[in-house]
Amino acid sequence: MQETISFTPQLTASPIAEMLWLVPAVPIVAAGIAALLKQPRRKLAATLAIGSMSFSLLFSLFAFAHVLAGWTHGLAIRETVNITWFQVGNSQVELGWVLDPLSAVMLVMVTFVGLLIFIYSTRYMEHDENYTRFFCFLSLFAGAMLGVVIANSLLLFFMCWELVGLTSYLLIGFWYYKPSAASAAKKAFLTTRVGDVFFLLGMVWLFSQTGTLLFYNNGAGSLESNALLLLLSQHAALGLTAAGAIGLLIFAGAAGKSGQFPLHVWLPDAMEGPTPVSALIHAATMVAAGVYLIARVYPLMQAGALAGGTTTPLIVVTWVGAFTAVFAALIAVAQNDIKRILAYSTVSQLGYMMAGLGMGGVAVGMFHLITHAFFKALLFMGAGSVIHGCHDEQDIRRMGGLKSDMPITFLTYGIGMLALSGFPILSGFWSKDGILEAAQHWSVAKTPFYMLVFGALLTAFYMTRQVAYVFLGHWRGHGTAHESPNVMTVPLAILAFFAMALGLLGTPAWPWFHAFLEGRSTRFEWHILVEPGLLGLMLTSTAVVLAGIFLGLKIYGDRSPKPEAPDVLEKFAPMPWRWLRDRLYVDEFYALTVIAFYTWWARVADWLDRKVWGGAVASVASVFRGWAHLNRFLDANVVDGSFDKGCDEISSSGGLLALLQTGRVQTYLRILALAIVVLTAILIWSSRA
Amino acid sequence: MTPLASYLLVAALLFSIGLAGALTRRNAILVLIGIELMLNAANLNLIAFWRFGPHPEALTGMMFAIFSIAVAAAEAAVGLGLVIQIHRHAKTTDLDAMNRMKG
Amino acid sequence: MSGMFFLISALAVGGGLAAVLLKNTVHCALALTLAFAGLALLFLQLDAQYAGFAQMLVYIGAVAILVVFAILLTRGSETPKDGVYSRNWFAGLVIAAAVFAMLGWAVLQSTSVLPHETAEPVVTVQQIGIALMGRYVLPLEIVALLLTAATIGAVIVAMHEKEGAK
Amino acid sequence: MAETMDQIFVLLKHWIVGLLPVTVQPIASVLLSVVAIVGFFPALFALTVLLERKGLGRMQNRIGPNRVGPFGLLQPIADGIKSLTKEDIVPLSADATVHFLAPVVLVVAVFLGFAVLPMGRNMVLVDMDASLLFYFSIGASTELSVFMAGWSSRNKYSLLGAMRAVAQMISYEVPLLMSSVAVVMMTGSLSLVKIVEAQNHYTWGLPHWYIFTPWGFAGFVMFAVAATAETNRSPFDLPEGESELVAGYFTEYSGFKFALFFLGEYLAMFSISGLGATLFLGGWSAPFSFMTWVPSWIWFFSKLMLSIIVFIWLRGTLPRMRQDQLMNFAWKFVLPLTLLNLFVAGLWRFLGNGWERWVVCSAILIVAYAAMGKVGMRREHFGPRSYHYAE
Repeated sequence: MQETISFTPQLTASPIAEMLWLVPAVPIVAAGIAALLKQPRRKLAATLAIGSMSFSLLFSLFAFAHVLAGWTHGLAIRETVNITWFQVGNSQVELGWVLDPLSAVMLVMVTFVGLLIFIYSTRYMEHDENYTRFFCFLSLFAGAMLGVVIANSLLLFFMCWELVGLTSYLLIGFWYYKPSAASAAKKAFLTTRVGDVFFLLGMVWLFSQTGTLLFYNNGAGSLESNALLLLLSQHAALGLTAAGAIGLLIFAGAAGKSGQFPLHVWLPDAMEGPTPVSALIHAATMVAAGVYLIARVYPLMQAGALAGGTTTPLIVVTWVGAFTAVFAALIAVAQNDIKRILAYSTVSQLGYMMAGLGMGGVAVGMFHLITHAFFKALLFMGAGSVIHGCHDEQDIRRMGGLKSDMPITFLTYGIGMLALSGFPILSGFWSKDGILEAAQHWSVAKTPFYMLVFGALLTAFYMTRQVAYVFLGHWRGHGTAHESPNVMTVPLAILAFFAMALGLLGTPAWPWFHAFLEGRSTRFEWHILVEPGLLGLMLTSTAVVLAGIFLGLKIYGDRSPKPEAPDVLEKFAPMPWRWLRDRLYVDEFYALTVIAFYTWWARVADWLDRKVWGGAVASVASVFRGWAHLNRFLDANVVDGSFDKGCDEISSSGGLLALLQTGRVQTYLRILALAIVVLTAILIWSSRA
Repeated sequence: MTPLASYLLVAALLFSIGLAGALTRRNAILVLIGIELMLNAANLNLIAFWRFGPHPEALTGMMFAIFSIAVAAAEAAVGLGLVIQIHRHAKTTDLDAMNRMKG
Repeated sequence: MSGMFFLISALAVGGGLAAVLLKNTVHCALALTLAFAGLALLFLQLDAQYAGFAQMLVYIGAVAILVVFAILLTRGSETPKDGVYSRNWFAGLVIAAAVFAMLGWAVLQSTSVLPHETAEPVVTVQQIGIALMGRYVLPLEIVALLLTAATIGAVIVAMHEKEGAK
Repeated sequence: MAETMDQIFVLLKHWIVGLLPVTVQPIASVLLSVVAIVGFFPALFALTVLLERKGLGRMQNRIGPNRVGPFGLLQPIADGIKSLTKEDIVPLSADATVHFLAPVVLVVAVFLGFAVLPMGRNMVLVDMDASLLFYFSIGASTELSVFMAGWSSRNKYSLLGAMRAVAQMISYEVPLLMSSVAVVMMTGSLSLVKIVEAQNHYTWGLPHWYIFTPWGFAGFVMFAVAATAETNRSPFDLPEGESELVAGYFTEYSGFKFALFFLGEYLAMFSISGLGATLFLGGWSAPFSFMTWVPSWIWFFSKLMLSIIVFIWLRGTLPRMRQDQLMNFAWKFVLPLTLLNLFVAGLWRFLGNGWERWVVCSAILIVAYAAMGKVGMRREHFGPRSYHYAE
């Protein structure tokens, strides 16, 4: 294929890289200001958020242009700015940010999609009285995400990562008065935490091994050859190298954030948040963060791989990704909530990205991430517009026939759906093809390839089903649907355009994107398209997609006007349908195992606290009480007044032993004075001796 | 001229008198008075040691005394303010009656 | 000269005793001022003019007045029915006596090693001022801060819950 | 000749002391001065009372006392005899000891104040290093006597009067101190003698009195205000505002004790005027260099009497303030200005000897005065006010 002369690396930081910190800083500052605003200052809050975001977008574009210029001049730009945060003993903790093709691309994507979503939400949220709070959270979230993107130190990465987690919690639970939303927020927070614990472990391990958390630091970074060699020399359990183990731990964190199989449960529930939030979190940013993390630490993941070979972490990544892709796609088939379907499709697409990373390398996964970001944002916002138009109806069985009512939404949504299901020459097609191709050539096993193909079929199917439910057939809801205002449709249109066009950056014929990320030069080579292998693959995937769409239309094309009518497949195969509808009982499984364990453990702890410790304390107290009683008895029997007083003192001092907290100032004073006496005595004696 | 010991004895006496007052009186204000007396006794000690010390020109003891006077003023202000507030709250300044956090 | 000392210390101690023993709270406060005055005189005896006057200014001028005000504001002047001494006055007395014994013993123990009379130090107010502005400027600042804080705190603590009643 | 006239009292004292055996001489000289003070100021007091009564009478279109002796000159003596021979009533419920001690403490304290005032060249009883501090620490104890008087006589008017008086004295003691601290800053000494000497120079025949500097003038004005309040003189005479509480804290006093209080008040007035003269008006130094031949004590006492006359004049002219107005005035106007004045004094010290410091300092003070007048003295502080009764 292309000749692979690697570019000369370029290390010194240019002014634009020096100022890169502004990109996350500005939204965060905007959030800080917005946090101080009073509720009625809606306009100002929105202006702040959008203004800051557009600034970031502008700046990111500059940075991107800078990197691009470098690339055209044959330079692999990787400019890092590192600062020592603090010193621990003789090892110092450093923070820093990096500007390289990866971060540049990601920056542009996040800021662009984010900006569109901001604009969109100005209208979508207009009736919410917590408008200002919403925008405060939004820009804080965006800032944190941008921080994740530019981070050049695993520590900074982790901080921003956690900040993202927090803000996602705040945003998902934005309508905290809805118990479902509140619990969903909690669920998201805790589930991601599970991953983060492993991530933290990996980070600490990495630090203990290499003594630095910087990714790139002119050869001293933890992702650069010396550190990697060091890590490879260390051996952990199970025949893993330290590098492998750390890679796995970090992947656990990534899995938590981007909802890979065991930890995916939070993502569908997160749909309780406002739709723009879903778009932002589940399309562009948060879930992408996990994938981005893997892409960022790819050298670590890949460490020790022979040429063309692969490593344990990558294999794990691949399998988990592939499994998630199919698994989530299956569930998505049987969902009825428009946003839930999208959520599960997101999960499965994330699976695709992971698999792509595992098998094809950074570029493949990242490319799918970017394209997916666009069309998934488009889909979510389209769904939002549908919900908006149907008076906050989310059940697709109560929609239908919106084709005529909201044409723009239908058009854009259709494009998004086609892109997602990988219809030829739309962006999704190319990115997914990249992954499939990589899977085809994967040396370890062929199974992932078939799984992914099956996933593609399912994707096409359930998306068609959804579209058929929502836009085709006749109106089954109440009231009448109406098209959304321009503020919401224009972003849709823009995204739709990118959903179509973006793929052209990464066609096998002209893999500009891959070249850009990996620092190679590239040029048009039409003949690649007609190479038998690739052509065959493309044809198969096209056939699969068409089959999926055809099936969908065949089954759901003419939906009966009754919303309550059972689903066609349900009639066909009730039992598995119910399984799928109940999301394969993962939640229930957790409820039975993990949560049950915790409740049990809590009960045990409570019991310990009550019986054992409480008993001990009670017994001690009773002993003292007995002592006090004894004193009282003595007291009663001694008649002499002054001696009586003395006994009174003894008993009260006995009581003082029992409960030192009399609350009487003078008691304390007395103890103090006694202490003085004793101390002075000791002092004098010691001085005499 | 009087020896240092006598000053120290007077200071000790005043200190214990103040302590006795703080320990035996019911009225919170009188407890405060006792504490003031104790502080003053301490000041007397400081001054005496400054006067009889090897380097009076260094002024250390005197400074200490002056600062402690200033601090004592602050302490008195806050203490009495508290007492007044307590009296407003609990309608008493009797320390024996004041042994609960809630009024 | 020594006679003078005994006179003054008698004044101070007597004042202190009265302040602790008297029944009427206001009398106690007045006796307290007496003790303060005695102490100030003792300071003067020790050639600590500045400290003595400061003592007078702060204690007699400010603290005593404060105490008196507090007494009047808390109606402390009328003696409670169940005696002016707290329940455990006996223990208090014993402990105080113990403290005195201990301190006195300590002093008498160490009479031999105590420094003897030195030449009367000539300390002008100017020197004190210079020291305050020089070596002791940080403590001075801190004390200033403390006083401010204490003033504000006292005002807030003693302020009426509801505004208005000036 | 001028020299002897100037030092006449000193010489007199030395001459008398010289007649005595050497052993008692130190005691004797002290005693002499004390006697002089204790003898002279009550006499002055008598004169002043007469002066006040006459002056007030004139201001109110009356003649004033004119029966006893020529022009009523013997009136004070008559008053004295009357108050001495009057029955001394002590209320039954009163706290006899304290009731008796109060006037004594007051008079003693006030007399002590004179000990440090330099009433002429070499005419100071004790020239100690911290005399100003001494003066104020003594002045502090007068408040206590006032309280004693008010509390001991078991009378709500007395108690209220005492409370008012003490509160007022404490609030105005702060500006009093602050405004004199400026002087101390400039002189670099707490000793009144040094302060006078520092002012006892002349350029172009004019003296270096502190009142002739911006900060000095402002300081003097505020000192005067504070002093008026400190001595409970009109317009700050609420504590004995007869229209509200019969005679304030000495309602229950009669006969000689009352006379003592009366005396104490006037003595306080004298001493504080003397202090003001010493701090700002150059003490015993002559107003013009060519008049230095006039004995220094004459200057001192003339300044003192001048300020007494001003006091009387104020009393005859101004209406009485209201308690809250009084307090607001103290804390929201006078105190901030005095603090600013300290700052200005520092500025003055460091701006060199050019004309700029005049401009700058006066500008700051005038602007501050105007601003404070606008802001601090707004109507809600001084206008009619709704009364909240004790709950």
